[in-house]
Amino acid sequence: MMHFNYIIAMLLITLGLYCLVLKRNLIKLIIGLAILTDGIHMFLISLGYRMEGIAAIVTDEMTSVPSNFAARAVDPVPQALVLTSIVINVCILALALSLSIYAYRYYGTLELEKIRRFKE
Amino acid sequence: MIPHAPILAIFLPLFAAFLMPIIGILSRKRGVNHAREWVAIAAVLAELVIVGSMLSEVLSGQIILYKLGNWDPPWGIALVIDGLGLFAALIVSGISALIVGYSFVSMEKDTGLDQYYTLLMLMLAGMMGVVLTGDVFNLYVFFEIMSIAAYALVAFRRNWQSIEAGLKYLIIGSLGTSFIILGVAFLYGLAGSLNIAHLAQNLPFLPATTLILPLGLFVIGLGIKIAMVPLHMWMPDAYQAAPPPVAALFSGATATVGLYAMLRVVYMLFGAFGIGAMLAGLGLVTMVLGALMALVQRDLKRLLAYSSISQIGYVLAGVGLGTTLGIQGGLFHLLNNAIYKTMLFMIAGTVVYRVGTSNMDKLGGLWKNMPVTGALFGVGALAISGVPPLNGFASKWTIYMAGVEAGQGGHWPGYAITVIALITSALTLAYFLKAFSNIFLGQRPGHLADVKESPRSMMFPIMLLGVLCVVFGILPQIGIDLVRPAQEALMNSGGYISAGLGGM
Amino acid sequence: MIEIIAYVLLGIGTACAIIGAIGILRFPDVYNRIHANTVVVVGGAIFLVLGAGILGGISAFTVKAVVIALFLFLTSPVSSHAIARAAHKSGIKLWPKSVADKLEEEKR
Amino acid sequence: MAKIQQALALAMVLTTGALLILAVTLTMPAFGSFPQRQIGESAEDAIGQQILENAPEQTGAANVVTSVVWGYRGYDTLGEATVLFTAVVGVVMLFRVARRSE
Amino acid sequence: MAGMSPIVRTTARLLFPFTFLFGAYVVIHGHLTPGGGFPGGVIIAASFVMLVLAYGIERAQERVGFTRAEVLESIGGLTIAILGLFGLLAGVAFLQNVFPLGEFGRLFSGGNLPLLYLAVGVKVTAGILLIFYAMLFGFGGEE
Amino acid sequence: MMISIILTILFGASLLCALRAALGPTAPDRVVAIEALVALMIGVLVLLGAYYNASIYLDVALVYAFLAFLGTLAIAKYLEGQGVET
Amino acid sequence: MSSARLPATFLCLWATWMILTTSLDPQELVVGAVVSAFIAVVSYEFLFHGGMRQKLHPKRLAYAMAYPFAYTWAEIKAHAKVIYYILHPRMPIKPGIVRVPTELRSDFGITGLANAITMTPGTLSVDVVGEEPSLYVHWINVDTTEPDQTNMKIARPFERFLRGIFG
Repeated sequence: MMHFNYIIAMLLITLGLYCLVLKRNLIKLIIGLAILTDGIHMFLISLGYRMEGIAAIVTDEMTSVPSNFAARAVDPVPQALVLTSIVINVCILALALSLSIYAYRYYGTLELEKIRRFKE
Repeated sequence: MIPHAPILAIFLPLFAAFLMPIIGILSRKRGVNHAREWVAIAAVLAELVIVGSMLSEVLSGQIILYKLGNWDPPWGIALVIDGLGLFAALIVSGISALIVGYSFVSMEKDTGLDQYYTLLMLMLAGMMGVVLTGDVFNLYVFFEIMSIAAYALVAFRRNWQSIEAGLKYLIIGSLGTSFIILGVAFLYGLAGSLNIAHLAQNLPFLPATTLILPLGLFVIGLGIKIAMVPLHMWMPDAYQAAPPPVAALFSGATATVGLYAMLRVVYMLFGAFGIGAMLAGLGLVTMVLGALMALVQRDLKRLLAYSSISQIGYVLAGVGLGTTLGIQGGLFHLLNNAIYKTMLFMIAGTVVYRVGTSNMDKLGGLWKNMPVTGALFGVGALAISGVPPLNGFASKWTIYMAGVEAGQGGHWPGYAITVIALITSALTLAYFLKAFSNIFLGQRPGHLADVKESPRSMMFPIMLLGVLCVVFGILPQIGIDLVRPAQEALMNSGGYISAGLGGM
Repeated sequence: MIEIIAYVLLGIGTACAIIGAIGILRFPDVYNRIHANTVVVVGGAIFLVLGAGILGGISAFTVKAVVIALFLFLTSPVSSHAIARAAHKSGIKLWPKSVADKLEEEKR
Repeated sequence: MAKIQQALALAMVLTTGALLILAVTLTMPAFGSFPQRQIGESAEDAIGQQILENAPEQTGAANVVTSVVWGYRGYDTLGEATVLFTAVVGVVMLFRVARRSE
Repeated sequence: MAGMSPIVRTTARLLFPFTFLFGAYVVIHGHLTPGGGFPGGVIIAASFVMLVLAYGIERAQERVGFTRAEVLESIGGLTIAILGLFGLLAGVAFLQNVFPLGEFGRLFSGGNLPLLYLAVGVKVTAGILLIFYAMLFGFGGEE
Repeated sequence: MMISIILTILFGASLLCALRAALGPTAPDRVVAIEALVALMIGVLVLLGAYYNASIYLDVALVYAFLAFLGTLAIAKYLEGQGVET
Repeated sequence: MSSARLPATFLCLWATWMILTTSLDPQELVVGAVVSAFIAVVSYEFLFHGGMRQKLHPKRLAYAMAYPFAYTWAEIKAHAKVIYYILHPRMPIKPGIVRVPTELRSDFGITGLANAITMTPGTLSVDVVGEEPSLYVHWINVDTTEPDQTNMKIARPFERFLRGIFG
């Protein structure tokens, strides 16, 4: 049970991969991508958890005892990484959705079978 | 060295990119023509100067460490520039300079040039960032900048081909970058650090089995980016659909950057695991399959794309051998590949610019119209097939020798590499002869009678590259001298670690 | 004293939340489910927020909790209305046992 | 044919998932053991722990995540902003003709 | 673009200044509370999106048009870059903090962090709006 | 103690909502269920804030509420069948 | 009196800022003032329509004070009713959409009424029809479909106050 979070994250990643490999609809593909990266983010952020940890923000009631804060707070580095990664993911999704709007305009469908190149 | 050169090399194109939309809007308002082109050219030339200024220090064996925000390395991000990084940076900045010059005329018929140059600058910034950084996550971020710019540039022309190719590239490519960040996450979980030098110092203490998965993730992710064979599906479409200068940039610079990242990660971080054999095997498969696929193509750009895949196989095979000679040969081939592949794509671009198609069935007899272009194409084709007085021969010969050397050292697969590489060379010659005869010789269709020679400003970068081909072919020692610091840097991970951690 | 009030509010909120959730599950069509949703939001969430807000005494925390409650109070009916209108416009029929549909009749 | 391909793909996905889960359960440090990593350094030397202890004095920000985002790893975040810029330019590029009609 | 029912319109009108303010609050307090430039920028952009949804695109474009958003985005990026350059100008490393740190826990603390977040906020607002506008025009079709 | 009991009950309620979101025959059904889920989650966030005595959780709840509202509006607009046209 | 709208918006926003920051630190106040001024300039025509003077009429304030109590009472009754329907095993509901005419005319008035109707469980405003405004309300237990009667049963508790407040 010690790895519960990690396992869930990996299941999410697998689900995303499943969507990405087996689904034949453009939007579903993009959703799969989103799920995949969400799993990665969850994995990354749970790497920095500390038992009984608190958020890594010094609030008013804690400024008097900063040493206590450092001993209780969770790892801030993965959180920063996840922030960056989320933005990157959003950007990719925006671009992907714009491209699929175009694809829809050309083909009138989002099914990959109808779009020639994806058949290969 | 110019002070702060490492960060300026990344910052300059970034600044130019941020400035570009404003320049576009202003010049439209004022009616100034070509303002963005000149800004882009200025930025790229300054970039070249900055990168060149670091050359002397690195050639003398130093490793430059630049601490961003002045945080000490394992905490903050540091730029670490060793021979390998600078080698890749030189290729990237040189190719980009030529590409920007080439785009001046080649893209003039298109709309949306503001965005085009912005994306070009961003892509350059991303590539420089990947090449110079000393931090795994930072590598990922700049890889993303490069990739997103690439996705957008592939779809630049917005016909159905490029939209589809862009989508395909986007989905497969972002799957690849997802693998990379998953690998980064695993590394962080295992070693608690993101600095490449720090990681390289700590990872050998871990049991080897725990590192197999991160290594696999990195190899798959970066393999998608450099189009290793089981993962190459996106590449021909993307290269075919992209505007010609962009395709040239991809084949020259982006592939180099991907290979750089591969070498950096695999050799620096996981160097202890004898991963070379796997790389060499993948390289062989890539090489042969790429060449075979190229044989049956009817489209010049597609043919060039498959040939790109095949050339990357050479580099992987050479580097995978792991000996001094092999790495030298591989890196030299990387340089040569950047030179002649960019050149060939540029020539394909001029043909498309003048004729309007790159389908080889509809071309023919262009030798009478564009003899200079034809001659240059001949030079490039011969160079890529490894015909003696040209640069392709020099690097391929080094790889063959490395294979033979490894074979004599008791590793029989060394001979196999040599033999297969030789066969692939023959295949390469075959399909380039076919392409040459299809395009420049034979019957000329009637509507091609009044095709003119390529414009001079497009011709200039091609000629420059052609001259480089000949120079490196006749005097291979220059190339080897250029490559040696990179090879030494790659094999000397101890120096990298101590320099990357600030001389600890 | 204030703790007791807080716990009473929390209790009401929890009860409303679970009952509303049951309602969302049980009711037969969209429009009726929105009624249950209102129970969840107004009776459940707002009471929970207010109760939690005064759990540790009146402080800055309470003020912010009141802001959240106010925000929920303002936006929740609007989104309910928007969804109901959209459902009706997109042609989702009422439960067959419904008594009247004046909107449909007068549209004709 | 398509059936076989699909089954193959499914098997690939499942294998990958199983591998990932196996690797995670076997090699990762247990969930919630933050300052401790696999490598033999002491827990106090972990980068996250060091940042937690020093960030408030060094950057002056109460939110330690912020001091990581713009302080220690500010360059990353510059890259992130650039990524957003890239995506926006890409999207604007895609819809450029539609824009011209405005 | 057609709007929605009067109820939605009125509520959107009422909420818009407050959500804008809340976004600004999130941006400015990025170094004290969770949030920061990106979430705050997204909230501000979302308040504009709310206007677009309720009223149609014209009402939002009166405030921030396409070109203005483009310029704002560039300005945001340039501000970050120039703030990074301050470090170089002061003779130290890129992106290094050269401003006084201020009193811990108050608003003016953290040196250049709030300024950077402000720039990111402007940039993200403009960027998300641009993406949204571009996609809307994309749905409208090309003429 | 009380808080953990309340959280358990809320968890049950959110499971019911999730069930409806999964079952829901039409799109508005799902939207409604998810709206209720969001409201419950806001309650949970505020409760957690009270538990940790940290008012920073409330900002998160507010952002969440706003974005959920916006999402509902967008879906409603889409469902009205007019699409998003300029 | 449209010139008063800008300062009024500014004050509203500044008060909100103070509530959000929950501190009276002068730095916060100054930055809050700047930000609220900026937002007020951007968006003042959204918040208030019409003049300010009659908005503060004492009669309206009195109605505004009394409204929450009446509202809460209606809310409690409605909750009890809907909870009864939910928990009843056979669910004795008679849902339907009825038309509810209203005498309110202003935007805010109609919005307030519709929101109040929606917020009381058991009734849900589905649509609003323009001139001579009337709401279409989904009612969980339809007693009558006559417009006068429905107005009596659904809208009357709120309408009186809202007319007092918004006119």
